Amino acid sequence: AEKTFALVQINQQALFFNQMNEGAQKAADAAGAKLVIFNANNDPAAQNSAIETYIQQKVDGLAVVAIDVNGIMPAVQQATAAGIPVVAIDAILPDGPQKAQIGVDNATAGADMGKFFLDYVKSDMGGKVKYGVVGALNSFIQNVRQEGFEKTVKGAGGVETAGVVDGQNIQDNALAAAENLITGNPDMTAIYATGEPALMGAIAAVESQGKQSDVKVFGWDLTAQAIAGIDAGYVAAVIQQDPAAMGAAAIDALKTISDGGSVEKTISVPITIVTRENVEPYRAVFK
Amino acid sequence: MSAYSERAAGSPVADLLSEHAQVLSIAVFFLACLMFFSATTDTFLTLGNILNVLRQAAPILVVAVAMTLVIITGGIDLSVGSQVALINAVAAVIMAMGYPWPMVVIGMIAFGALLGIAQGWFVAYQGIPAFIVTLAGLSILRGFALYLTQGYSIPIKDVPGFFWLGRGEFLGLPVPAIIAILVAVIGYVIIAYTKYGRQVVAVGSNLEAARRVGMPAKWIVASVYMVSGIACALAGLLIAARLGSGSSNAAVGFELQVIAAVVLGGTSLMGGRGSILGTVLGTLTIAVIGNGLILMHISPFFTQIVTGAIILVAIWLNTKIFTTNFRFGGKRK
Amino acid sequence: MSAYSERAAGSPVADLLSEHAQVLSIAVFFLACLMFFSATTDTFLTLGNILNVLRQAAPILVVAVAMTLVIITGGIDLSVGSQVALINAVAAVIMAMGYPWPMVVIGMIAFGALLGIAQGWFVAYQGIPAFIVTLAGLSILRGFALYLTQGYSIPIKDVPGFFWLGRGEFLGLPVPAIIAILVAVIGYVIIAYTKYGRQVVAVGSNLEAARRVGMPAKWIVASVYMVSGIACALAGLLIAARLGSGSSNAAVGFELQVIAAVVLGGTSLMGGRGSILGTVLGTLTIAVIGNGLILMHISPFFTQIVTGAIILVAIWLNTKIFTTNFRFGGKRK
Amino acid sequence: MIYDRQPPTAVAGAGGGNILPRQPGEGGIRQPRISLRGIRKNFGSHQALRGVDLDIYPGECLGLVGDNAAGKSTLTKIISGTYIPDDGTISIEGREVRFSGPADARDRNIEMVFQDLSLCDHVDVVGNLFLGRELTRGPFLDRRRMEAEARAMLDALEIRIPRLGAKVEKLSGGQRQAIAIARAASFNPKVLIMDEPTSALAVAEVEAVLNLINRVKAKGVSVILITHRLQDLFRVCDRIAVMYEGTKVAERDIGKTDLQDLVQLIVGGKH
Amino acid sequence: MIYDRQPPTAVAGAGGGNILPRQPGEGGIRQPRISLRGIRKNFGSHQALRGVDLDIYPGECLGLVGDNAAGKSTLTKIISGTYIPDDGTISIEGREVRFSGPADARDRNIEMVFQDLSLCDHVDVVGNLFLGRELTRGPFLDRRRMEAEARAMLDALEIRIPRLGAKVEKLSGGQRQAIAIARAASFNPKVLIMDEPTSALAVAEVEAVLNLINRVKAKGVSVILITHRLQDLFRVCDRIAVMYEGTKVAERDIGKTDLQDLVQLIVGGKH
Ligand SMILES: Nc1ncnc2c1ncn2[C@@H]1O[C@H](COP(=O)(O)OP(=O)(O)OP(=O)(O)O)[C@@H](O)[C@H]1O
Ligand SMILES: Nc1ncnc2c1ncn2[C@@H]1O[C@H](COP(=O)(O)OP(=O)(O)OP(=O)(O)O)[C@@H](O)[C@H]1O
Ligand SMILES: [Mg+2]
Ligand SMILES: [Mg+2]
Repeated sequence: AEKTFALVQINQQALFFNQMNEGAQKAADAAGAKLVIFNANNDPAAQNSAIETYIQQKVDGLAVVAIDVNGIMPAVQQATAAGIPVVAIDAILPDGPQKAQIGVDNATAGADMGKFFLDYVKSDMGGKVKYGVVGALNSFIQNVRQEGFEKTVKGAGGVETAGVVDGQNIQDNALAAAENLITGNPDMTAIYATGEPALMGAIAAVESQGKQSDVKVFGWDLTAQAIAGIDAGYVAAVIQQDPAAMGAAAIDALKTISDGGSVEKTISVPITIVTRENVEPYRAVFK
Repeated sequence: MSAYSERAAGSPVADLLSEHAQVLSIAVFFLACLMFFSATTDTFLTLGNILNVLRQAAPILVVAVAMTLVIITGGIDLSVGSQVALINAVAAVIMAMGYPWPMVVIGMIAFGALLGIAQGWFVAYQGIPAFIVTLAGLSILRGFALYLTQGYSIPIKDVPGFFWLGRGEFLGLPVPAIIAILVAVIGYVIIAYTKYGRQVVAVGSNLEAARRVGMPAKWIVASVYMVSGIACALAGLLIAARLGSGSSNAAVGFELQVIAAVVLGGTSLMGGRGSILGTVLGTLTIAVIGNGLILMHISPFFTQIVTGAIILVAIWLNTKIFTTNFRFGGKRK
Repeated sequence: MSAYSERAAGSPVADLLSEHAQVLSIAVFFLACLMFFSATTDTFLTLGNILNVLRQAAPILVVAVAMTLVIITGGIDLSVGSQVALINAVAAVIMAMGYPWPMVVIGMIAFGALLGIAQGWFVAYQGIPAFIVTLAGLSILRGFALYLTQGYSIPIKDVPGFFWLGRGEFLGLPVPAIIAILVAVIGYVIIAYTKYGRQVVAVGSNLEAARRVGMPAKWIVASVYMVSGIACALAGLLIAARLGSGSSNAAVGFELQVIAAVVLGGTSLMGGRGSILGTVLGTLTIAVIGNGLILMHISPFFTQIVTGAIILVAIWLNTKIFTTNFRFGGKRK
Repeated sequence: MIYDRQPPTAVAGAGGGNILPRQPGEGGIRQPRISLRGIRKNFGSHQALRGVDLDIYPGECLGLVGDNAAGKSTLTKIISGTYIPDDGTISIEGREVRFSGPADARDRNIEMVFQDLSLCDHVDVVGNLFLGRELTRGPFLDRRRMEAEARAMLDALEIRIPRLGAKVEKLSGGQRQAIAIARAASFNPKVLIMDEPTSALAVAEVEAVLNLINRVKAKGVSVILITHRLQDLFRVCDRIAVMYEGTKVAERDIGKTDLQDLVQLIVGGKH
Repeated sequence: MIYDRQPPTAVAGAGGGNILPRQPGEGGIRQPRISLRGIRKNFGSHQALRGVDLDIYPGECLGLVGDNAAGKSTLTKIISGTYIPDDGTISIEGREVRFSGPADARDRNIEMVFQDLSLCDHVDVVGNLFLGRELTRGPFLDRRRMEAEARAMLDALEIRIPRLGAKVEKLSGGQRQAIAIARAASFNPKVLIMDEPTSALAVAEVEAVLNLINRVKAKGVSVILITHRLQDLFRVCDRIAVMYEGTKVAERDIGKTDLQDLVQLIVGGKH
């Protein structure tokens, strides 16, 4: 019979998640399975409720993008106990019965961006930089990205920090926060934005403050604005994940498991640091 | 024509109907939802699913019962989500330190009462609008939770007794559901049968009149926020026990869900009028819609649209049906 | 002792003070904030920063002015954030299709009016509590925005005229700020000097009395939601022009910010009493605090705590100072 | 006077006492300004009105008396369009009308002083006096003119209100009532309904209201006065209707009744 | 009677008319139950009370009259603890007291019928009658007992209220007023203040209230009656105090005044 897989999503306000959904949908279509998606709107308890509901409905496999990585575990255990395989995407779950962990290691990717940043500072900014962070403190994943980055750059020669502001993962809030960060630190020369709304806010803030020539932006998740910023030169680098591939990998893994096969415990989907050099292929995606 | 005749005594049923129109209306709507989802999905009417819905609705129900009291006094508590998150986080932190869970439970309930009474003090004794006090509370308490956890989630490990609170069963019913039902029954009894309940209604109906007849009006107003704090503590513990972790992200948007459940149940935001039964039905309705839409595999892009539309149209139809009916009934007599 | 003497005429200043105590109180607090941040940071009092704050506060201010009308009628509009997001997204989609921006602006304002009047119809003509109608609206409209954009943020390209709305300057002032100030002035004039404003206050003060004197009470109630819709359209356009994109993620949590600004300005959620001047001061106060805390390099973990605490303590002190003062003044006379 | 439009019931229908209406200064039969037939109103299961007929003629004052909860307020609220009757008809000058709300009644110059006053507490004295009738210049309120006229309106009732800019919630019970009376009486009503208008007024103010009633009557206004101060009725009324438990039980010409008689009619001692 | 606690002002202080208080059945000088001295109260810039002295004795009924906005309600609200005076002293049975709120006054058996009634619209009739005095069994309301007693309380006022379970918002003006009166009179007050208690009542009900006043007086209760129906004063009062613009301008023994005299005192025609 046709298999049903469920994808328990965090929210749909960010492109990232929607591309993941699309990738998963495509993979499900290819595998001849049905995919149902639940949007938790950032509420961790709602994710558990949804999983419990899907267990009642006896779906054939669950993919979860956890909001609260510890809090999701009881539901994951329950599903496993009910014989439903679970794979985790993006947010890394603690040890447990989940069959696979798919996605980007955000801490490592943050650190990679940190290294790129240090190189860039040395080569393009004369070795001296003062940077600020536009974060989203209510997002676990983005906190990891921030930490990975900051651990790498902290203490490096010539690097000074202007502090962190909280954009709350909402782009207009991020814009206001980034603007205030810029006015509050006239000598700041770089911004690191930990997610799509934060990056959008940071870019708009640089434009509205007319700081295109003084501030370089580094961040996560491409958008059309980010590509325009790369073209204009003030966006130095953006980490682009491949959410569609993550979604697809998750469904493929579930399909394999439910057919009786087994999969790697960790399935990693590589990231790309997009700069002026390698932006070309992405133009088609973000128009 | 001019005979001195007395009016006929009215039918008590008609009076009962017209006095409880709003509760009836949500009850009818709730039943309609049940029937609809039973018909359209296979899983909805299974025992497992129904227990699930009850377990999921429990924290909202606990807080909604307390919120009913708050709203009856003419107040509002926007900080419930943040209180739940803070309690949830603090409980996890303390349990991670190794304190025994029954102590933590008692401590958290006391902590919730403290949070509530602090806000109640500003509202009742300092005369600051409840909306402002609890909005500030929303911001401050969520901030503390965030600071405490630094944005991470804190696992709770190896306390089966505690987990039982969130996941266990008793007489075949999920423990959180039993707790919630208990809370609802207590709430109902308080409002309908106790002196305290009468005072709460009086304060909400006419604060000055309550004061003039010598009621401790300020204390009563303050106390409902304490009740709300205690309920939040309970809900926070239930969520922590269910998820096995404490996180500052817990219960985001909880306040609107809770208030929606209460208002849907016919409690007036202007104070003085409210019904626990209505609140229970309102809560269950929202929970059932959420559950049913998942079971029906509605595209997540549509869930929000459909949920909102269902609630609006339902209330609208009910208003229509019930008002017309009464006018009709009136006319025929 | 028993001479028939008339009472002395009261001092008009004292009456004025006591009638506007709440606006005065927020004004004092606003000034205190200004002074504090000027003293503690170098950047706060720079022209660039002040223009910044004004530009950031503009969308909130526009909607807060309309929300003041809504709240004066005793209603509430929880859907403003979702309306802003939907307008924002639709505007971007339509502009991406190549329609000229002035047409889009006019079209969006009409669209906003439509969204508002639809909700107003349910509230006024169908008698459904505003809280429920607009909560459903919050969910439905955000859902549509999400569906429309599929989560993408839709870029707006090469319409400098439109961008000018969000980023431009005119006579040295940011255009959004000018628009917001204009809206506030219009709002002030409407409330204080026009027949419509009087009707809005009357409806909020005593709906039944307004109806009895023959006012089109239902239409007035419905109309304020239309005003709110128009304001949301303006705000949505301003945000789109500033960000250069349309996204369903815009203005999340906007409703609470707006309502907080209005209530902080002394408008009563019970209806009948409100002040646009208060709303302006409330909005600016919140914006200034947000700006000032970042300038002071407060850890972002503390921002929420500090913001909430400042607002609460400030309102509290003001209540204390002003009430005592008046009682004092009274006693000495 | 348009005789041909007069419904056949208009003469025969007058209540219990079966007194012909007074016909001041005219030889013919006058047409009632307002004529109610078979008015019924239920609230839930409670029968507030159980079929009431009533005629009010131009230039007369009709006293409406009855025990508490007899249905006086409900009946007059129906005339003013505040309640819609469940059954029965309302005719104005011979034509049957259907009010969909108070605005309709006000358009036909029916004004009412409500027992609960219906003031907007958060609006000032002037604003309440002109509520629903604001004077404007363009879209703007003409405050100056309203204030000047307000002063004149209140002076006619001999009420002292020092600050016309004060919110009415701060006024004394009598001051509030005077405002409600002034509002209803000032805009050239054809029918003026007063539901216990003098209950909170002091002696001089009561006099002023009674004088006012006599003045407007002389101008041809129909007045309905509900009051429990029976002596006042004899100062201004031409006819008195008595209600009991939702019905009209009697009607008396003022010359043919006295206090004793009225009291007995009200409490139901004289069947 | 505790003579030694009596303050020196208690005798000499009585107002304008300088009449000694009546001393029913006793030879000595009686101590006032409540005695006010120099009471002032401002609202913003408005001087509602400008220094009022007043004594109320046990078993007497004091009529308080005056023009609208004279300050009668404000003065009685001060006695019942609802307002705190800006200046002046209140003594109860010779001892100075300071009320911090209405609860203090109620604890001293001072009950008041407010002009605006102060009912809770969303509570039923029984609940309103027992508001703040709920009968309980343990923590629970004793509904049965309250209902039975409520019936008795209302019967004493001859008011017809068919359903005691109805919310009071649905009742007629007179029914509501009767509830407020019943509430204040039923719990053995020592001082009963009635602010225009009969304004909305029909004839029979007014009689019942006047009888009630005479009954409680006979039991030694001090009654303060504010009314604009001056005739009623002569049926129940022993003494009358007249207020004018926030001051007490006269006090009259009931035997030494008449309607004419009172009217002149009220409007200020007799300085
Ligand atoms: N809460 C208040 N705020 C401001 N002013 C008030 C307040 N209460 C009363 N006043 C003013 O005090 C004065 C006296 O009012 P009060 O109600 O005592 O009069 P009263 O003698 O009872 O009149 P009435 O016979 O009309 O009831 C009035 O001018 C009134 O406007
Ligand atoms: N809105 C309402 N809902 C339910 N019942 C009502 C409503 N209005 C009036 N009633 C009932 O209708 C009956 C008549 O009330 P109404 O107010 O007309 O009496 P009334 O003759 O004006 O009495 P009063 O002299 O006390 O003012 C009362 O029994 C009252 O309880
Ligand atoms: Mg009446
Ligand atoms: Mg008074």
